[in-house]
Amino acid sequence: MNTTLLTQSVAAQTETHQAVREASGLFSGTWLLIALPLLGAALLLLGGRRLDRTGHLVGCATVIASFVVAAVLFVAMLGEGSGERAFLIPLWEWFNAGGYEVEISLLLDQLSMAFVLLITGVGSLIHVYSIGYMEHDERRRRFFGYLNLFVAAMLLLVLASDFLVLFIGWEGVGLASYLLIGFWQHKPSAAVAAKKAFVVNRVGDMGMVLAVASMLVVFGSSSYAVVFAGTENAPVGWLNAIGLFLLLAACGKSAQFPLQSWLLDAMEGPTPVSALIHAATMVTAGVYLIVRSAAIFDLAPEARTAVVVVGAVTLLMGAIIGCAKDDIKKALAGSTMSQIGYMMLAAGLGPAGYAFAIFHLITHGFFKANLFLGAGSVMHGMNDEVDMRRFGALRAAMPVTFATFAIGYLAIIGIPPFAGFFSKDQIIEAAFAEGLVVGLCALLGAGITAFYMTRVMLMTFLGSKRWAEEAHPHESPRVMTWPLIALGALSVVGGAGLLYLGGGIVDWLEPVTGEEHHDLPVPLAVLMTSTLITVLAGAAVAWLLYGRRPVPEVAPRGNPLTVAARRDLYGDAVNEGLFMRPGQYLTRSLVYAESRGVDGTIVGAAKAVGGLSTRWRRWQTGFVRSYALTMLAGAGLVVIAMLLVRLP
Amino acid sequence: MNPTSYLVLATILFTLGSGGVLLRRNALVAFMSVELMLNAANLAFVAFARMHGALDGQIVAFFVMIIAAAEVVIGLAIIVMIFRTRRSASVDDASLLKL
Amino acid sequence: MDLYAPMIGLIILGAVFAVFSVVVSTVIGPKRYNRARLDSYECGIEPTPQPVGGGRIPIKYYLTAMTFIIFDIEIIFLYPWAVRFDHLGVFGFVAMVTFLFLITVPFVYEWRRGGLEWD
Amino acid sequence: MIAPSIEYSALLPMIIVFGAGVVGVLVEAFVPRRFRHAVQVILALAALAAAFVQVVRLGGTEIIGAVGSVAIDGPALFLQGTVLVLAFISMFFFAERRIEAGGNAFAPAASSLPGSEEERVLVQQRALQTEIYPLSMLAVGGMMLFPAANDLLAMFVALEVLSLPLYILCGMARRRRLLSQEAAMKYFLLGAFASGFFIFGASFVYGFAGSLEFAEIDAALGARVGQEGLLLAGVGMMAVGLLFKIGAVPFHAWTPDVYQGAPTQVTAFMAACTKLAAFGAMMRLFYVGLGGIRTDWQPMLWAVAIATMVVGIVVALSQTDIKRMLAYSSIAHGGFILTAFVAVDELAIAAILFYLAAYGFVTLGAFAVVTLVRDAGGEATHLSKWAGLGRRSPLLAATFGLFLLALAGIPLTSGFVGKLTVFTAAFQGGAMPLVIVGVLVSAVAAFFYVRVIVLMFFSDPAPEGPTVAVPSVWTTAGIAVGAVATIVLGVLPGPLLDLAEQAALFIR
Repeated sequence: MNTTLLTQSVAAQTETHQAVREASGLFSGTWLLIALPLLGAALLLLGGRRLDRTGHLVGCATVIASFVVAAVLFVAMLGEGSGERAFLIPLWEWFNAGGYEVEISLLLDQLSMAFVLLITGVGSLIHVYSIGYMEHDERRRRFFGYLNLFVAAMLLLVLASDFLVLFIGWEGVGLASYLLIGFWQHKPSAAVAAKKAFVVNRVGDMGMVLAVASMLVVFGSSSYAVVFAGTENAPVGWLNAIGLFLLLAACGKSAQFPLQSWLLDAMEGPTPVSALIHAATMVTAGVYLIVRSAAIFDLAPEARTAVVVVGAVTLLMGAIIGCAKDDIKKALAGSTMSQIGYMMLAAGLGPAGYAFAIFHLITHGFFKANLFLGAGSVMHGMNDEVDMRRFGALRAAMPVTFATFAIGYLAIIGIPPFAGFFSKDQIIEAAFAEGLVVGLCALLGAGITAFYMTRVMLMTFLGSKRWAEEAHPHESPRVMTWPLIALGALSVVGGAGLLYLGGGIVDWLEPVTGEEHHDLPVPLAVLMTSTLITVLAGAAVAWLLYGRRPVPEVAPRGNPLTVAARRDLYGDAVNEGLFMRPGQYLTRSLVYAESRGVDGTIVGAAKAVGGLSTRWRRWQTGFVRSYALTMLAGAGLVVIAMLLVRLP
Repeated sequence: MNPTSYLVLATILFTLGSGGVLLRRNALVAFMSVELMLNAANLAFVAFARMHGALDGQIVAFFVMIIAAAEVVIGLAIIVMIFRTRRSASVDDASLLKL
Repeated sequence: MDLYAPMIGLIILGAVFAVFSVVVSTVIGPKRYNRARLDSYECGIEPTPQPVGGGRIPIKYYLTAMTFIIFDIEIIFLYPWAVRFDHLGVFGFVAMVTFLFLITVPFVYEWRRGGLEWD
Repeated sequence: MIAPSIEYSALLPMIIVFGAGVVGVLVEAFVPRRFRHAVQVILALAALAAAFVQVVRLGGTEIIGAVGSVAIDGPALFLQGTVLVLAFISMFFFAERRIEAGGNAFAPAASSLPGSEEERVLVQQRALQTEIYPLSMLAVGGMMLFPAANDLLAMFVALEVLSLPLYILCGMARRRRLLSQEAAMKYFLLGAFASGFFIFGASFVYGFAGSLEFAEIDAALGARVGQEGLLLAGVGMMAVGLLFKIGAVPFHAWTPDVYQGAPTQVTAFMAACTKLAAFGAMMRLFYVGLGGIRTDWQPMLWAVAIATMVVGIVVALSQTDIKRMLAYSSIAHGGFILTAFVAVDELAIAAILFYLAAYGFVTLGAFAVVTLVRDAGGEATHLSKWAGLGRRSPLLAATFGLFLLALAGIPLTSGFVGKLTVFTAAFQGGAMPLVIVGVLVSAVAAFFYVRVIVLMFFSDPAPEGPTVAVPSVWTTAGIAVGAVATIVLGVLPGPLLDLAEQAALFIR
């Protein structure tokens, strides 16, 4: 470990935050967190068929072991003073080229600790659940291998101490997510969804690359220590640019407007994947990125405003989409977008909101994983049916699933004392402190959330039964219900516990994120009451529409808004209109690609490039003489270019 | 010595050569045109060597001739091989590789 | 610069001409070329049929040409060396012997492979 | 007149390799057919290994030898060593005999007519093509001389010495001989055309400077006023010859056709090593000889770099043949390297050296995998045939996936570190627009690399799909070395980067 990095980091942290110490003792074992699941992935993916029968146990064991390590580290961290909880664990120098040095080292502080616990904790539960869910899948070993790979990459993402190392994790989770969305490869829709997720994420990754490149220009390094220390003296224009690049990256990974379209399709993956990756952890990486980069956003007001706008737009958009979906997983996916919108909104509020963003992120991890696993349990009992119009009255058939789902439901719409109430309420308060419009957006979002979640609840578990006799709904095995119960319990106590226990999460994160108290324009009690009234109103409307009347088994045509929402508010159409030139050019290239029998589905921007590609390709005529002609013309151009430079 | 006229001649030869590569369909003739380009370079080298009063340009001319000879051997081998296979020495007939 | 302006102009002119003629010939020219156009012209009568594997000129002709090139290369370097033999001394002698050896290697190869058998 | 002297010690690596080529020709002449293959393989591998040992021994040497025409310095030795290692692995692929039952991947006699009685007899006799080894030795020698050439003449000679054997090697495929011969002819005609430009341009530069040596050309740059037109036109035409070898747009047209038509083993060798040698030569010419007029050639190379990256990637998108796709990808990678090339500083040299080495291993491995996926007609290179390969042969598909990820520049592969260093160098050299284009293009590129991965893992296998040949230890070892190098250079690139940085100084 070189000392310059340490001194720089010390200089960085003393102004606002805490000093980073080089880890010793227990903390130097932090690398185990990543190594364990990585080992599991290696064993499972390279081990071959020998592990087919025991593979799932290996997968679970490594993640649970990682959770145990995390818990030990957490306790050890509690033993340290409040301002001395950040540790740097150097591993090895990755490379050092031309004065640009990247070291693979881990940063364990309060923020990453919170994430590590969430990832390994919820991850363990979902691994256990998957044992039951994937029992009859012949490729179960590979599934657990991918899941372990994901956990390792996600841990690297949150433990990195350098944006470039974070980028490795960032790409790693993208890869794992891509493999898992397309896991059921026999479904063409799954392959298409996987590819779409990948392409949209590439757009986000480009933001990440540009952000890192800009950091290299401005700070000469991409390590947290140097970058955050240098923000004070950096030009605001650059900081805003970096902030916007980071926001682009976050939008891609966290499915925020305008890169939201992939998340709904991603539901093609197995349900535990939706729960772990597309609800609890990976999609929240964008929020992590923004909170982690607090030092940049604090000094980049325009970028922060953009974060708020993106968050507010997405939270409404996701909620509206959630209202119109009949597919239970897609309804929940819309809800995930919307809830992450809340987190982004909070993160965009600066020091006043960072802690609440993380708070909501964690509680959301609990209850959304709970809801998704519940949905998976329903599907498991209903022969993989996902259309809520074919559900109804499942309460009696699946009591445990119903009970836990109901807890998740109460948590997400924010009924006290469930977890969501505390975290969401904090964000709405902070939003009102920021401005009336933002606050109203957040409040409205809460109402719509109550509406669509009540709708899901009523259509699935209550009302009249709409499934065919041969469906035989049944409760899932214990290996699936126990994780549900655990997550349900966390959804009940998680909110209050995190907020009040031992100073709460706000104090815990304060050394990393800073703190800022806001003054509310209206008394707190008024705000809380109006939030609750909005939520109840939303739920009541849903009950009027879906609880009192029987639900038709075929979706009615609906009004224009419903139609639009069913089509994801035309997210794909907008993307296509923006990115590709409509008209014959496109059609021709598509028809051509299809007729060639090669997987011709090209998404978004690639379509325009594809058209260009087929046209340019025709230059390759196969005739030597025309090649010679291009060469001669090229030679002429080169010579002319050389001569022209001297002319002026 | 003023090399201008030699240079003009060399350039004419070079242009003829490169034009020949483009215009002639017969691989042998196209190949002869390439040799013409090399000879144009030789002429320029010798002319410049005279201008500078040095010998190294003339040595280059020797080497270029040798290399041209080696190129001829390789080129003839390839072209003869193709001719025997296809019964045609047209460069345009050899256009299976494309797109 | 002035000195070379005509030359560069000529290069450009040549390039333009080449491009022009290729483009124009593909645009307006008939596309009916066939093997007859590449065949030798024998006063309007059918060209004498060639044996399969042969050509207008027998392959042997090319082989002889290729063999000749070995000696061609040899003489090009022998001549200046002979002129300056006394000045180059032992170094030049060793170098030339090495060179001659290397030139002989392909010749030996051709001989062993039957390239010199005139059937 | 004093007799010239030759620094035999410093030139020993090249002498060994050229010597092996000459001995190889004699082996062809005198050793009975039965033993030829074994003798040639051993000779080639031994010569490459011995030459590599000599290169290592020479580490740190800085000599301008052979009367000023050859420079042995850091970049030259680095590139010579890399060429030797890559050629060593290529020989593994050349020596593979299990894939084609009873033969290697080359026509038993290149001169025999395809489909003729003669060919049939030779195949029945299980005659082995062994001329490839002396030919490739001569090509390797040329590739070693190319980046070390320190005057215009040596550079031209090296260019031809490396090209001529390659022209022949391209035409020697065992299967699809028409395509192979066509590739040879195209490569030959266009290559000769390009070298015509090179030597004509060299004559102009010589006319301007009055000397062939780079150092004296450099000295003449500022001294002679009023004749820059001659110089610049000459430099432009020399650039054509070099850019042709690199496969830069608009001199790239040969690349896909030749890469597709040539025997895949030769394609691997050529793609990895030629690019390396050509970039080495280009660096020496432009940095040592023409560094003084960099403002004149930089804008031209900017345009070429952008065109190369964009055209390479965009056209690669619609390719349906795996070899052509890799060919276009190699064009685009040439463009990525050019972005650092225009930066002209030590950092850029180190970045280019590293990138070339990293890219060489990936390319070798990727093409070697292509040789294993076969159907009745030989290699099954059409992309649709690769559908579902991941289910039939997971290990092979995963290895190919690794190479594709490296080409796409995904972190923890050598491709990522290479791209990062190259772009960083370009950035610091002030070529920000180039870097932005590069990053955008890389994003698009990832798409088509991943498209192949999707095809392999997420599509249903075609009913009459190809079989995966079980290779002998030769090919297996070669692919394994490629894969290991790809990962090691991605995770622990430090040592090689350090080496490249130490080597990044041209002697003048």
